[in-house]
Amino acid sequence: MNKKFMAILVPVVSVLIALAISTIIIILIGKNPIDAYGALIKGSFGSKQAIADTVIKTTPLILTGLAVGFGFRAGVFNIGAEGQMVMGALIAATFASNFGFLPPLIAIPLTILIAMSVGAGYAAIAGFLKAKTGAHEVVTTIMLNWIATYFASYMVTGPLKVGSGTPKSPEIADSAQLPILMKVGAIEMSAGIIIAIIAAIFMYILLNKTTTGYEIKAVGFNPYAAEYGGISVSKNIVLAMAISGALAGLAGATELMGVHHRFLGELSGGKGFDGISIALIGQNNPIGIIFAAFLIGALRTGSNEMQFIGVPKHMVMIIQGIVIFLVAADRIVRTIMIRKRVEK
Amino acid sequence: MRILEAIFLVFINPLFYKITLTAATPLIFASLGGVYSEITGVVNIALEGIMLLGAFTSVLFTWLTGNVWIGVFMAVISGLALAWLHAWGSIKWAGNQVVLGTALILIAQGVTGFLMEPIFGKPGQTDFVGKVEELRIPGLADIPFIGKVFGELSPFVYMAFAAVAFSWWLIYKTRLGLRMRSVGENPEAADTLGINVYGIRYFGVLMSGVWAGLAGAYLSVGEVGHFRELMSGGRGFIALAAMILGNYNPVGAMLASLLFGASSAFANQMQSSSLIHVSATVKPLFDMIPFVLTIIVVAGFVGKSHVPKADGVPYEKEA
Amino acid sequence: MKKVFVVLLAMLFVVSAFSFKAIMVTDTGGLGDKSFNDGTWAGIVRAAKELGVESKVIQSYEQADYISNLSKAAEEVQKEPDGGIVYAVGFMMTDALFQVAQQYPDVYFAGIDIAPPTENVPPNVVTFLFKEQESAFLVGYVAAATTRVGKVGFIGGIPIPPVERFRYGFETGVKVYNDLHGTNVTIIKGYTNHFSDPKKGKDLALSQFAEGVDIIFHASGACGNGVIEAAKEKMVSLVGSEDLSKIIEYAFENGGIFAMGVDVDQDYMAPGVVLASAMKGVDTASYMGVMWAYNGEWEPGVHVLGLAEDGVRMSPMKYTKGLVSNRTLAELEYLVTLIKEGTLVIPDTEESLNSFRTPKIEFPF
Amino acid sequence: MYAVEMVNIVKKFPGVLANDHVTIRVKKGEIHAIVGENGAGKSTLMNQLYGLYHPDEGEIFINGEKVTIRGPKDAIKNGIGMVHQHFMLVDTLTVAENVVLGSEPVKGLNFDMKKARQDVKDLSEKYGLFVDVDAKIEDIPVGMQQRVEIIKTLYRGANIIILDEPTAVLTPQEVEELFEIMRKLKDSGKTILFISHKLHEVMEISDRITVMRLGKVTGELETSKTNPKEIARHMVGREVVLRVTKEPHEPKEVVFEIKDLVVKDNRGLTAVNGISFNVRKGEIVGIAGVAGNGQTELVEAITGLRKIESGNIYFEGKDVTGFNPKQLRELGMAHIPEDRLKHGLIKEFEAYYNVILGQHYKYPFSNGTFLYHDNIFNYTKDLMEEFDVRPRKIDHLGGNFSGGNQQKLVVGREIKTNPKFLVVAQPTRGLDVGAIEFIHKQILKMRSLDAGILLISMELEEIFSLSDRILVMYEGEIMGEVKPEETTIEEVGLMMTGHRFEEVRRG
Repeated sequence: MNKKFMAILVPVVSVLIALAISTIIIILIGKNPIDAYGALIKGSFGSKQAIADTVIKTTPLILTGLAVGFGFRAGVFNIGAEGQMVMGALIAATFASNFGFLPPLIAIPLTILIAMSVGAGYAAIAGFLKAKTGAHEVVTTIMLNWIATYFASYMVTGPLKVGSGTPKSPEIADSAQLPILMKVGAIEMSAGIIIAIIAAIFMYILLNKTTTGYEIKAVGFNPYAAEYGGISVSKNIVLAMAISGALAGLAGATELMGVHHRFLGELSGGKGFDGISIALIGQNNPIGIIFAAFLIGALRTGSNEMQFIGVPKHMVMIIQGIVIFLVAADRIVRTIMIRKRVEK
Repeated sequence: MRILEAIFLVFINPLFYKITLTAATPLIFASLGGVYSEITGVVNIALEGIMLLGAFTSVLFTWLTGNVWIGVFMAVISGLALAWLHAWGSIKWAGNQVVLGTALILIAQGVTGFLMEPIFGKPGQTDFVGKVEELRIPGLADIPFIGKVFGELSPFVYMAFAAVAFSWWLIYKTRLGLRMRSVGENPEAADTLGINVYGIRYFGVLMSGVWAGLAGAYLSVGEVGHFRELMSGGRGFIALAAMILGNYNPVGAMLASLLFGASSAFANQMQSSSLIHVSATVKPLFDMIPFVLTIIVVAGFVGKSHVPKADGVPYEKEA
Repeated sequence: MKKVFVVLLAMLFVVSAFSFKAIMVTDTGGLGDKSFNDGTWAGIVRAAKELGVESKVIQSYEQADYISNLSKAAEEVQKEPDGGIVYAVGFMMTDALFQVAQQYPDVYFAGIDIAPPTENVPPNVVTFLFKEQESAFLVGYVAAATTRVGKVGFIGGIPIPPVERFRYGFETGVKVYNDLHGTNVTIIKGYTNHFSDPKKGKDLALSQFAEGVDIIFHASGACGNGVIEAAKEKMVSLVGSEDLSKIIEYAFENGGIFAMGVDVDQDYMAPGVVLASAMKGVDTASYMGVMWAYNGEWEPGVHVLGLAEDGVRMSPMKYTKGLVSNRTLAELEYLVTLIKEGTLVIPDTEESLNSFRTPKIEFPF
Repeated sequence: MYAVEMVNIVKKFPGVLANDHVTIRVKKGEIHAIVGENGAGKSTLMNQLYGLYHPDEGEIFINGEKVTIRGPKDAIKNGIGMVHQHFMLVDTLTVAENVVLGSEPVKGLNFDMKKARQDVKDLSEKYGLFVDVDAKIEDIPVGMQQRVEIIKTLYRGANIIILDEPTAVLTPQEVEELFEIMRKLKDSGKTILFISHKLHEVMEISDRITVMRLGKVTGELETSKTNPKEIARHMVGREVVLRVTKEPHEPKEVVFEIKDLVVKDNRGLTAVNGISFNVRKGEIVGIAGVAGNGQTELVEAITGLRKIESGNIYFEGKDVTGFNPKQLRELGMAHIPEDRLKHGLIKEFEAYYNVILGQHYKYPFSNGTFLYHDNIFNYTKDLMEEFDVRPRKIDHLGGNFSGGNQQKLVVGREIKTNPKFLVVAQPTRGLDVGAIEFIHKQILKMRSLDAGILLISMELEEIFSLSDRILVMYEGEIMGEVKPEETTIEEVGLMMTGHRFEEVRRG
């Protein structure tokens, strides 16, 4: 069967299998699966509001997916997108609350730039340690995640805290907020999605059309051959981590500038980890990542509607887990499909 | 100077050592699980999920039967079940092991959260269901200092150290251990000698389920006697780090876990010190100590560890 | 089978007969926190049952869900001919609540633990805040009166406002006791940085016990279960038995190791070991909100519930009352009156805590 | 009575018919050679005998009895042992552990290390196979690793021993030792299957020969009744020139020089110990030596891949010590690496990305930021044409080419940069005769274009037929310099085992 066709088919069939399994679970808890999936679809695409919501959820997932996927292409496993996202958004929020004097044309790019640089720098720590001392990036990025979480928690309950309510940073200046594309009720869909798509295109061009991408891929595939070819392995590991971190930082920026407009205690909500599965469902391909993020985003959005008919929020985690499992062990799906074909 | 005094007081306090032990125990179990899986060549980042499921099942069965040890046993069984899924996906179907691991974490989080309401009738957390009694060793408790540390400890702590000793023996002194190590380094070579590569890898992964399941049981019925959603709190990932830091060796993993336990006990103790006066909002920063310390150790003192050569690479026969 | 069907049909009919809905949106902590989410839900369910209306809950997965879930709930309520009420639970939802409420002026909104960010609250919104400091003041006073070592501990989750208000109250309670009785009870404070890791709470509690405290008050969600467990472990080890009467007997003679609970009456979690709990009547508030909305007795604005409003209180100390002297109990009762009267104001910010001076209090006995 | 009979074996791989009704009969107690070019299907056949692959058709008889070999376990049970071309050893385990792995002695629950060591010692003494039982595999030389492999088969009681290209990594003296061992094994009644493509070795050691070509048996010969020419004809299907002819060519000025070079290996031990030599334009300097005597480290140091401890490197008189690979390439150095899959090629890259490695940042392949894909594609097409790379698909992945074509890609890439100085390491390892011929011609062409060439090879024949001067390396030092026409294989062989030129000449 056609390779590209399979690459698309496997995730689709995986989703179908996952839905089949969750159907059984839904029946077991005494709910009607048709109602449940009806709610799921209604909740994710059923109205303008639902669509806006899905897009809002998809945006940061595309970016963390790109971040992790980019790392994979370069042979580094960036589990730290979570921390990079938090740090990027946190520092950007600190600056952007004072950007009132700047016009949007400057304030927006500047805020994005800060978040991306901070994300890049934070990731580069792990890249640098890997390149210089061989410290495993999985270990260092996990540690950096915790450090970021605690640091952020400290910042919003301490130095940055405003008001007596939620631990939160001051609101960023209006001029640093992303323009709103669509407003349905209280739901504001910002231009973040455009940024995310631009980032995907950027990643595609970087990886496929530039010498930097060439070098990063070479290092990822075969560091020995890369070094032999005059490509600095340590420089490219740091660079790859930094770019990956910049994308994660950008995810923080879109959340900050397009959704919350300030830094809140638990801003990332595990999106950095979601990035891992999204990158892999999307086969580390920028286009694939957009679709994978959209899939997860829609599932998440729809799951809230599912709660109305009594299916708990955990259902969507189970569905997501099964989908990822099947995409990872894609041969299960392939084998099932080949058997089906043979039977026919 | 006050800080130095406070640090000094921490180190001469026997309870600091006791807390170190109890904080390290789940990490020892879980990192041991990592060792078993990874020396046979299967990356297992699902430890976090296995722990969580183990914590859940042990509480569930303790609640159902009233016997904590049945709970602990069932935690092991549930650990085996989840680990089997990992083995099945990564060994039989040659799936991407890291992704399978993240999938299983999600599934474990989803399933435990999902089942709370139908089983216990309320979401989020259970009531106290019972706990493994602490072990009192007569006489030991009377010895100064030592008695304060070891006089009264959860049997899990001793089990953890026994597990390390057992694992060291198994991995370095038995035929099975030799085969495990060979399969993780060069599965093809092992295969040509008639060793069942898949079988050994299944064993390694399943054992990681046993240990991580115990780690989970310790967290719930071993320590606090109830289950709370997401109560594993990222310890599976820390255990992963401890395993790498400990160079994929049971003893090394134990030492790394102890280092981690000590630094978090230290962080707690410093937070609680009456000698240090800081405002309440600064206190969260103390919790960064273990993580910063780990990075320094990983980068500065350990550097490259010997990763089993075939770790993470599915083994596939060519024909 | 047929019968069941008929009953089901009847239920369906009954449900649809009342076209009023109460929908609650949780924060990411979700149900099962034994705190504001659970409390709110309990109150809503109670009210819904009494009124025979439908109640629903949406649990939020992440922060970005707040606005959309509240909107969803509002849309759902809007469909009902008789309307309904949407609950936003937890201070994290502050911004989301006010954004959404503006969009749906014909839907009632209620916020729990939410302080309005601006002065003017829209007419369709009520929010409930609690004077956590008042109940914490009482447990602090009890702690200071009960400690035998002159050292007590406080363990918070993440230093968010409700947690901090508990701490202010606790510290004030100890301070007032010291000033009135010339004692010098000190407080060790720590945070778990978490609300859902009981083991972490236990470790931190053990650290505080290692520093020599004998009573710890926690305001740390599920981490607190670990705090209580740590105290229980220590106490049982001292007493040599889990038996309540033995614990009380021992404690009466020698003192012991105690924990103090939060939000709900946690005394039952380790009878004899949990000295008292600083309770917060979230359920009362949510019950009230539904009733107002249903009966059209809506009172928009902020409602701060303290001792006087029965919004907070100290647990009745079902198991441990015998450990506190009658005099102390009498003092507490008197202090409660002073607080209710407004004569004694418990600080609710760091600044007011620092500038707090114990007023002259003459016990009438 | 045949020890092994494989009758009408058919083995298909996706797109390849690896064994096409192959029949082979091996007598008990003989040394039976299986010869053929790379890709002829020799290893595939033997892997089926050892149970690593399963035949699609055909039958196997051991000592006259029909057997089904489902896996190595069955093979071992049937008394078959195999020494693979790529050693199947676990680097981190000791020699003794490697030998007993899979059939370990136990004492109670414990693995009986003591008995394992003793057993291995006994076997090693019995057959004259010297090994250090307690050394880790990663610390011992290749020759010893091979002996470990042979002991492994003996430990399992093998009567039929398959040796897959065993001499590829050995010195002439070691080859002699191996042959000695093989004769000893034969004398003790073992049957040996010996895979090789080196005809003089086959002539020397075997009793009978089966020749294979393109998956089929093309000849069954008695060694005593045949000659290398006949075997070669069966192998290649045409007459072959066994040696390339080298035109005389006058070398010019020195292009490359090293002085007192000291380099350490990965474990921090000195691998290159104070070597000095130079290479002139239009000259091929060959470095002979047994694998693991510092050649790898020397090449890596010269090409900028490894840190230099002390000493200097000069390129056209300029001190280039400590330059990185990129800087050296800029000066006009090219490098055909010894391990094409590790250094030379990126398996996951398409052919067109592989052929620009090292120049990817330069015009015409890019402007430093963006790649010019049209230029890259055209260049690749030309290169594939010029160097006869098959299949001629520029978007074929590097890993999907056959070994010979991979090497052609690498050689083509390096030669097309028009280097002034070319480092060539093991250029023909694992290639078939046709490819070897082609690559040798290319190297000689570079020489005629006045490039200086440093050739490192373990194949003495290659060194002799290509080099203008030969340096012999042993334990990180140069044992001596000779001219190919003024020396013999034996002389060089002696130097390869640690005898200095002066000693050798003194006799």
